Amino acid sequence: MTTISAGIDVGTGAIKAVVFESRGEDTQWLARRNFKIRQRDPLKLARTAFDEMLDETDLSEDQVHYVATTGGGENVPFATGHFYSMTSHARGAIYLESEARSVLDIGALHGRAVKIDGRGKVLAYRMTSQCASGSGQFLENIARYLGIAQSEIGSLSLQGDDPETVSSICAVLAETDVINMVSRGITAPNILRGIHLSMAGRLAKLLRVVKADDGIVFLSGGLALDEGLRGALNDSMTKMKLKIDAKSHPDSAFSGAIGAAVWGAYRYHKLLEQGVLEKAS
Amino acid sequence: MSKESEVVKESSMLMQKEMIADNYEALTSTAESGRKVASTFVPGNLNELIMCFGMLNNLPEINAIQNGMRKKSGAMIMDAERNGHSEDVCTYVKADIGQMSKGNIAPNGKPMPAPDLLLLSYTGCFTFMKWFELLRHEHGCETVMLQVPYTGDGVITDNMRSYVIKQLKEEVIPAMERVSGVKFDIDRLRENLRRSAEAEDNLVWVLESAKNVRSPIDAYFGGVYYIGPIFTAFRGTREAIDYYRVLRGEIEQRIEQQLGPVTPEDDMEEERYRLVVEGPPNWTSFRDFWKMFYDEGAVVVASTYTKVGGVYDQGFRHDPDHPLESLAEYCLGCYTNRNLPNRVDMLVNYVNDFQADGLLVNSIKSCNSFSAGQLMMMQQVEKRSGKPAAFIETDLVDPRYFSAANVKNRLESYFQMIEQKRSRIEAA
Amino acid sequence: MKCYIGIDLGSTTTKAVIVDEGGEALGHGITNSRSNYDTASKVAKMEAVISTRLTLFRQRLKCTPELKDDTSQLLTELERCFRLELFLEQLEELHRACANNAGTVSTVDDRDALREALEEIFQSLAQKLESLFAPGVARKSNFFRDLAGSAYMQASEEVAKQTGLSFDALLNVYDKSIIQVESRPPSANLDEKFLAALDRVTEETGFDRERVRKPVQDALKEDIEECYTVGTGYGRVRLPFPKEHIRSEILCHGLGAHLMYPGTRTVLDIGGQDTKGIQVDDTGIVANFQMNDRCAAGCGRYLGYIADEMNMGLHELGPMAMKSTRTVRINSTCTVFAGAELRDRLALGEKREDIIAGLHRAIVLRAMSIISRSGGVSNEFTFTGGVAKNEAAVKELRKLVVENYGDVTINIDPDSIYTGALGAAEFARRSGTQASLATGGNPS
Amino acid sequence: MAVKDIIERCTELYRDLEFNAAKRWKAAGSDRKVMGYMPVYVPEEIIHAAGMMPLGIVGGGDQMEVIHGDAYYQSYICRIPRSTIELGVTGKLDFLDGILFPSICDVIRNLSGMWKMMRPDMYVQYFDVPQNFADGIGGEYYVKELEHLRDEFSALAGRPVGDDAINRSIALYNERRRLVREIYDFRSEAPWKAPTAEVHLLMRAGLVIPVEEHIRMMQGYLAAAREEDRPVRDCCRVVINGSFCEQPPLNLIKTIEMAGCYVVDDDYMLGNRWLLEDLATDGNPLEVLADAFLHHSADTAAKYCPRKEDVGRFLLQSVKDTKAEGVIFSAPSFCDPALLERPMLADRMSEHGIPHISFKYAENSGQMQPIREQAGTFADTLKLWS
Ligand SMILES: Nc1ncnc2c1ncn2[C@@H]1O[C@H](COP(=O)(O)OP(=O)(O)O)[C@@H](O)[C@H]1O
Ligand SMILES: Nc1ncnc2c1ncn2[C@@H]1O[C@H](COP(=O)(O)OP(=O)(O)O)[C@@H](O)[C@H]1O
Ligand code: SF4
Ligand code: SF4
Ligand code: SF4
Repeated sequence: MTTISAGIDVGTGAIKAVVFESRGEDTQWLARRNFKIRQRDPLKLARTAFDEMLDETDLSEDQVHYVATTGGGENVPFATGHFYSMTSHARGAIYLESEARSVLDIGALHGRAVKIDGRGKVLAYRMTSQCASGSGQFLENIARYLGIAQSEIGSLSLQGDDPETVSSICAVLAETDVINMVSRGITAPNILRGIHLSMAGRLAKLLRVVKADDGIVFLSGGLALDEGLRGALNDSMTKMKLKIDAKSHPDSAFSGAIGAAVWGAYRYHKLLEQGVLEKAS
Repeated sequence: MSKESEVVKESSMLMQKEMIADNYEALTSTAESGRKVASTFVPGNLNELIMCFGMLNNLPEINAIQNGMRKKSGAMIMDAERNGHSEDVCTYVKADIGQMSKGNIAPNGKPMPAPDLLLLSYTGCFTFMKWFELLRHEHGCETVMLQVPYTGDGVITDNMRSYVIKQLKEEVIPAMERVSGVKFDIDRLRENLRRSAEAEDNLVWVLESAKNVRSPIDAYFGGVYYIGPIFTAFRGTREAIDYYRVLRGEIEQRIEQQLGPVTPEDDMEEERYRLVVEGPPNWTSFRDFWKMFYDEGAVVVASTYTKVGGVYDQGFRHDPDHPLESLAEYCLGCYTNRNLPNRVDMLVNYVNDFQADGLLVNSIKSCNSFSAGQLMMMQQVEKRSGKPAAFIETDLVDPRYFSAANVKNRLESYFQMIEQKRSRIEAA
Repeated sequence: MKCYIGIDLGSTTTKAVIVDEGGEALGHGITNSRSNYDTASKVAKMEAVISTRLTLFRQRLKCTPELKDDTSQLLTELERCFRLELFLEQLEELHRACANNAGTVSTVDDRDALREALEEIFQSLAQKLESLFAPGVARKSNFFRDLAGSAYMQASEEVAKQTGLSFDALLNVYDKSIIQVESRPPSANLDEKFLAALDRVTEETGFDRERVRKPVQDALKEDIEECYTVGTGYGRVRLPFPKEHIRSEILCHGLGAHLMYPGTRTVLDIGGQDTKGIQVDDTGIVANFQMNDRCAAGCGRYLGYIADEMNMGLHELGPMAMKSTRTVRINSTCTVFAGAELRDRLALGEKREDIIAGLHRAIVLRAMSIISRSGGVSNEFTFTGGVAKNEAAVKELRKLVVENYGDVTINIDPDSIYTGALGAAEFARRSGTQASLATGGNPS
Repeated sequence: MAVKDIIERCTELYRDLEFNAAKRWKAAGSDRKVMGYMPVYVPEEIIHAAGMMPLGIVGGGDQMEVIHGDAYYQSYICRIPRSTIELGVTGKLDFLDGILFPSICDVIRNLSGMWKMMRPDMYVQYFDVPQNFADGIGGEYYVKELEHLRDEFSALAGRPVGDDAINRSIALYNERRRLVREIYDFRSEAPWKAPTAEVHLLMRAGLVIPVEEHIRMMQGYLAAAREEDRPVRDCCRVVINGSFCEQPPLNLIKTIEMAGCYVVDDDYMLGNRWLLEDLATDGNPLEVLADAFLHHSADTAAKYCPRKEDVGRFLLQSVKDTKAEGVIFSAPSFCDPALLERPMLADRMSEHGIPHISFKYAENSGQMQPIREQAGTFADTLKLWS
């Protein structure tokens, strides 16, 4: 039978949503949305994303068997159930890259390293702490200050040949550090590369802590597509003697939403079997 | 500067260098010598007792300091953190554990033997207890605990003293006998204690020499070198006696020649500020840190860090006539085993007796034993001495927590503040 | 006339104060800090010179019997028009820079469409800015970056919607250009602009041009001789000054507060990324101080992040918080998480003004801790720094000071943001007059 | 009383930073005295026998705005001492007749000295406990320390505190310990019936009300909670470890349960169940207390473990007894004892194949999102894959 499930990932920076159709192992995308939150109410935005996808797929709400939320989406009123980010990113990673044995989710404010097995089971994980130093948000602010578009960050950073390290552990003070660097004539590529390296160092450390030591590390989240960060990560991992390979996928940003949708479909069947579908949450 | 003093200056330093090198040599050649190694901590370290059993004394704090000064500690700490040790705990512990996992190489480049005995002198610091539990957890060495009760009311009670002595007699000494195969000989201990006391006299003289206005020593940055032998594996040895005799001679000469303290660059030109410092130094940027002082003409005339491994300037001496009692008294009296009112008294007296311009607190992130309460101590000292105080925050061996710009900003502001105050007093 | 200058290069704003030989403040200037420290201090100095000139006009006008009564109106108008002149010039520069940079944007294929869009944006920008400088209009900020920036955002959002061009690309052009414009040193011919502004004033208001022109020209003729400059603030070590011209910001703030209110014993300064608690004695000498370090939680930038998150001007936050009826308790004041916290709370159904009020309280609580650490509050208490402009912060502070330290006099000067620069200027004056004494100069 | 009412009363006590219940108790008799103490354990029996009320102080929680406390503590020191200082500076503890600082870590140890300087007029006692567990060594030392305490309390009370009185108090505290054990057992059997937030509040209430009242309160709760019909949720079973001193905010405890974890054992408010078994009520009471402390007391990171193989034994036992599926190490930020111990305990758990995670908190943590996410992922994993 065909199961329709939706995954909605409510992040701090953006909302990602997908609708999936699955027939056993066979799954296919029906629709997707990625909305920056900016100044809007995330819950309303989630609804908008869901409605737009229903529109696009010509489905009605009750034709969707399971709406799974993830990220900060516990309070989404139309959800059937909720999976926590690392659970869904793990599954999403396996979906997009079956060889992945760990996931690095790099979002607007948090970084998370998750060690997984071939079935997408979470074995160990670690998050960055409460302090937002070296987050996606920080990078975004700096890029704006330097007058660099988000899509240019990566390629510029790769040109950095003499990276300048950011000394402050605080993201706010680091901003001043960066201004200081500009005043000393450090070039944008070197500044960006410095930031990337310091972020990468932190992220690689997370990977080491979860003892991710073989296979592929799948990059998910908004910064997964930043090739500068990817390069810096590979460098940092080599330096830390981590023999793993960082890979991302054009749909990396959606991996949380995908994972939630896949788990949603799975849970739907399980609950059907158990005959408890009514109280699915 | 005269040629002569240059030569003399170097002789105590060379002596010390040689002593340390010899000790590491002995530690790293136990495979050949068959000697046993006891690891223990600087506060409450029972070197005289360890020597009675022909054992070598290995101090993990000192190893961490060495690694800090060689800028190796950062990587070791990260290594330990990766293995699940928290960012929040003492970095000495993590540097030590990191050193182990990196092959446990001594500063002389040779592998350090696993200790035969962990002598857990639980004196003045909670972390000690878990530190050795962690080492035992990873290496499974024999461990013996010596609990030194905290002098919460500022006095050493009979119950405390007899508890320590009892542990020495019934647990520590038997464990040492077992590990070393040597029978305990109290006369040997008395002999060692006699030597300790002799060296201690000269150490106290050296530290007090800073009472001279135009102090011949820096009692913090220089002080950490002066306390080296007596706080580590040399208390109770012949070498320590010789070292302190030579050191005293050198300083007598400096006083005569009206010289200021030795610094890494040159003798200090002018003594502009006299400070008392509370708290351990930072080791990863020790030189840069020191430079911030001598560049501005600031001399530290007294410090509490030079009392962590034993407080001698208040009259205590190791006493060959009461060997175990005096070991107990020694442990109970270490600086961080004293209650806060007592620590404040010491600081106020230092500010007054050494004619200091004020108190500087270097608060160490790692060390709750030192740091918890320092802000209040500072307020009390300010109030009681009438001298201004300043507060900086660094860490022992974690380079991530030494922010040079920050520390410099504060020190500069502090010195300018003292200066301004002074000009005002002069004007009045 | 002999002038002494203090420059406070802060993390968010750069301030300059000019004092005369007697220590009287003649003028002050402010600009946003930027990566080019040299330019930042030049601009701040220029602003201070402008304000000094205005002071001089005031003096002249007061002596011109027929204009005496109109002095303040005239000065307000003159300043307004003068600023407009400056802004239009900068806008022109920005326009040029944007046009140039349009060619370098990699994310847009149709460069011509981009250029066209820019033309449209700048047209509406010029109008908007001119209307912002119309008589009697309150502005969000006086910094070109802020005013042009928010107008540009608005205009480009609309243009993006109409043309289908990417908003991010337009934003990017602006980001690239503003940093170039900001790094250029200010143009030198202030006199010309004053005269042009004067023309505009007389045109718009009907003052007799000839009669006004004379005192203005007289004032412009007065030579402002820069005798000694002292730098302070976060960026002081990078100022192109010799060491003896640099003072710690703690001392400058202490002295500055003392000069403003000689009875001051405790000073609180909340700046962009630091908060300082300072105790001074009866001569303005610092007796004790504390400041935050390593973590910028609860400093001025925090409000900046919140304002950005809400798409509001900094000066609008205070009034919004004042509307609160119930304070929400906020425990984390990490600046970077501020936005997330705000969103979290909104999602929980709390009201905006209540949350904002809670955020203000959180900042002030942190400041109270720092003061407490420096030795508490003694009478009199002076609050300085950019955040002192925020009424909600001031209200919370007053409340907490009274609750914790009883009835003390609380001083807040509208110009308190210049406290550090004022202290620096006084240091400059002391050094300068001493130096001239030493070299046999005549200090009168 | 219904569960709701009891919990409401507990919540009120929990929020009351003025300690009105203790003040009321004190006001009811002119010779009544209140003796404050810091976590984790003090021999309350001796205090009680001296006619005093022991008052447990666990900081200011997330309700208190700390203004002066930060003037006493650097940012890298845990929260509880600074909010306790705040309580002191703002006069909220002025009604105490004395305060005990038990040996648990250097922070509380040093706080004893700070208190001495801050309140030279108050009875302030640092209370050291043995880390040597031999009767003839640590035991002897401890009995003498207890004697010292008893003599001091006698002096304070103005009358000798006799063995009989202490024995009577021991009997009363035996009753309390029995009830505490019963509540924990009840929760472990039916965690949906006794949410951890409730159990926590109930245990916390015991710190600030007379023991007799606490006993009645717990009896009432047990009776009412057994009757209560609450839905069973799809949750996994976890043991919490590391929270024996500074307590997490109530929201954090709720967050853990909401994220899908039933807490079936924890070390919150460990003082209430420090001594594990009933104590003899007919012996030399100080020796009985010492014996219980040395040989039958709960385990925390603040204790020395003489044998390597015994590290973590207590926690393992608890996991086994409560049939827990995993362990959450949840420690206060900057808490030396808990954080230094954690790697050893974590290794033990791994050796026995017990899944575990860890995070840190502060008593005033505001952001629950990271906690929710970590506990939630843990629960997801246990649920999806078991
Ligand atoms: N192409 C890109 N290159 C670099 N960074 C990007 C890109 N796209 C998005 N980002 C960054 O990703 C972050 C959002 O990531 P996301 O995983 O959606 O975060 P969250 O889940 O926390 O909302 C933003 O900070 C944004 O700056
Ligand atoms: N008009 C205003 N209303 C409210 N707050 C303001 C206003 N102007 C500036 N601020 C606050 O003041 C801060 C800058 O203060 P300032 O003392 O100039 O800092 P710094 O010296 O570090 O540059 C800003 O971050 C902002 O929060
Ligand atoms: S250091 Fe910076 S990023 Fe970290 S908590 Fe403080 S303000 Fe936030
Ligand atoms: S906590 Fe302090 S005393 Fe203890 S080991 Fe660390 S540095 Fe030494
Ligand atoms: S929380 Fe931990 S470090 Fe803090 S006082 Fe309690 S036991 Fe000590």
